[in-house]
Amino acid sequence: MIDLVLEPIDTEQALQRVASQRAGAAVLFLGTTREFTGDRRTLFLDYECYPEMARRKLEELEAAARNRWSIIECLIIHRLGRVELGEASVAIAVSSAHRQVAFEAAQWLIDTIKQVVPIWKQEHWSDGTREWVHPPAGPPRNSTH
Amino acid sequence: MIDLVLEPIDTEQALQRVASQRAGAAVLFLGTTREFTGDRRTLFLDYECYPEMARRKLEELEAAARNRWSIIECLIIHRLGRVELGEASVAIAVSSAHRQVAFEAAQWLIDTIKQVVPIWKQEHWSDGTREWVHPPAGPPRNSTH
Amino acid sequence: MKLAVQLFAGARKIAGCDALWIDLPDGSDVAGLRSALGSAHPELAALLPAARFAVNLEFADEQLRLPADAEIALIPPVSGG
Amino acid sequence: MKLAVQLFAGARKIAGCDALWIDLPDGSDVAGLRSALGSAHPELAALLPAARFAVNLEFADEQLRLPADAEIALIPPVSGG
Repeated sequence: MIDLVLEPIDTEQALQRVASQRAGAAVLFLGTTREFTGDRRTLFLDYECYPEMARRKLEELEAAARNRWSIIECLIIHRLGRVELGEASVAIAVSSAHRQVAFEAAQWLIDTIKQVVPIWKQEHWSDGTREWVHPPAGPPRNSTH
Repeated sequence: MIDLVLEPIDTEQALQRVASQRAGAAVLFLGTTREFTGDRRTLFLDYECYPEMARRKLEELEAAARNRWSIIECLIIHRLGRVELGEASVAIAVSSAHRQVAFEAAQWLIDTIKQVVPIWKQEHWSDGTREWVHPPAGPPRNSTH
Repeated sequence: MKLAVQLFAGARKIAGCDALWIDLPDGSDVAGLRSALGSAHPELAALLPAARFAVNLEFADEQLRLPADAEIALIPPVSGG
Repeated sequence: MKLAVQLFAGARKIAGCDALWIDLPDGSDVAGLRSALGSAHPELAALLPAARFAVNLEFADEQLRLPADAEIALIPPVSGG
């Protein structure tokens, strides 16, 4: 299941959507906005995407994860627009019969989302400047999460 | 933070308790009750513990995780008493600046809890029988989660 | 052929618009598009080497020939998650 | 010395009580306790080999000498989580 949303992520609901009486484990990952990057203070973030492609890529990743692991349910939610400090920009919930699967799949999903899904964030710094974040190619060296 | 509780686990509150504006990631693990173990159907579970030692062991594990990883906040909640199908018997929430830490610490905590914390579950089967679960020594071969 | 290239994030900000039109010989590939875009819009040159192109919602190899009706987007390094 | 051994879960069910008293020579170690408990309560014999003992809330080695005032518990394989 894939959601691109403008409102804060309802984590309780996300967990309910992956709940199953066949599940022995659920893993929820939240990527949240840090206030400080080194000495610079973030006021808030602003997320933009290429909507049709972002949705397609997220669906491909869910399908790939389901193909690779014995997942029961899988939900990926990404925020768009303004995200306040401390709020989650992304939530990944995975349920499975055995816990190793849920951990591995959730981790693979967030790692891969950060590489291939056309979503970008703009930092709004406390000095009033703003900046689109375009990490160096390849696995990011200074990942925010 | 350690909680041994008789009531259902409030996952929203658990995530709030580990939230921090220094965190870039939060991982929540839930261990939930599966309805079927092979062909046998579970009606519900009943958890018992050695209270003073269970609490001490959980605190030791939290301290060990904080020592090994750069954790911001860490919360372990374990249910006692009757746990219904689909409900979580255990919740582990970890926040950290970078996601790898939260994933690794949460996974290590649940793996280790299952080996060293004096808590036991009793299966209540649909045929009316009940059974304390005492897995073979060493890493369990048939883990429930 | 004349192709529209959708822009996002830093590329959109630099160009000051959501899309650019670019003239290319029929049968051009993605490498040709990359080079033509850099020549026509030197302000994008710093961003282009690390950017990918999407053709019909899929990341495209440099050798991919561009259909005349392709939906094309310039994808600077992503920062979702 | 006379020591109380707390029981939990399957051990409590088998013994039918929360704790057992066991008589041991002064200076006995955990191995001595394990052996004496199996002799005095053969119904626990099947459970004992995989069980650990906790002494004052810590898992104890077989060689640990038991203080006369120790809090002792029989810890069958755990199944929390």
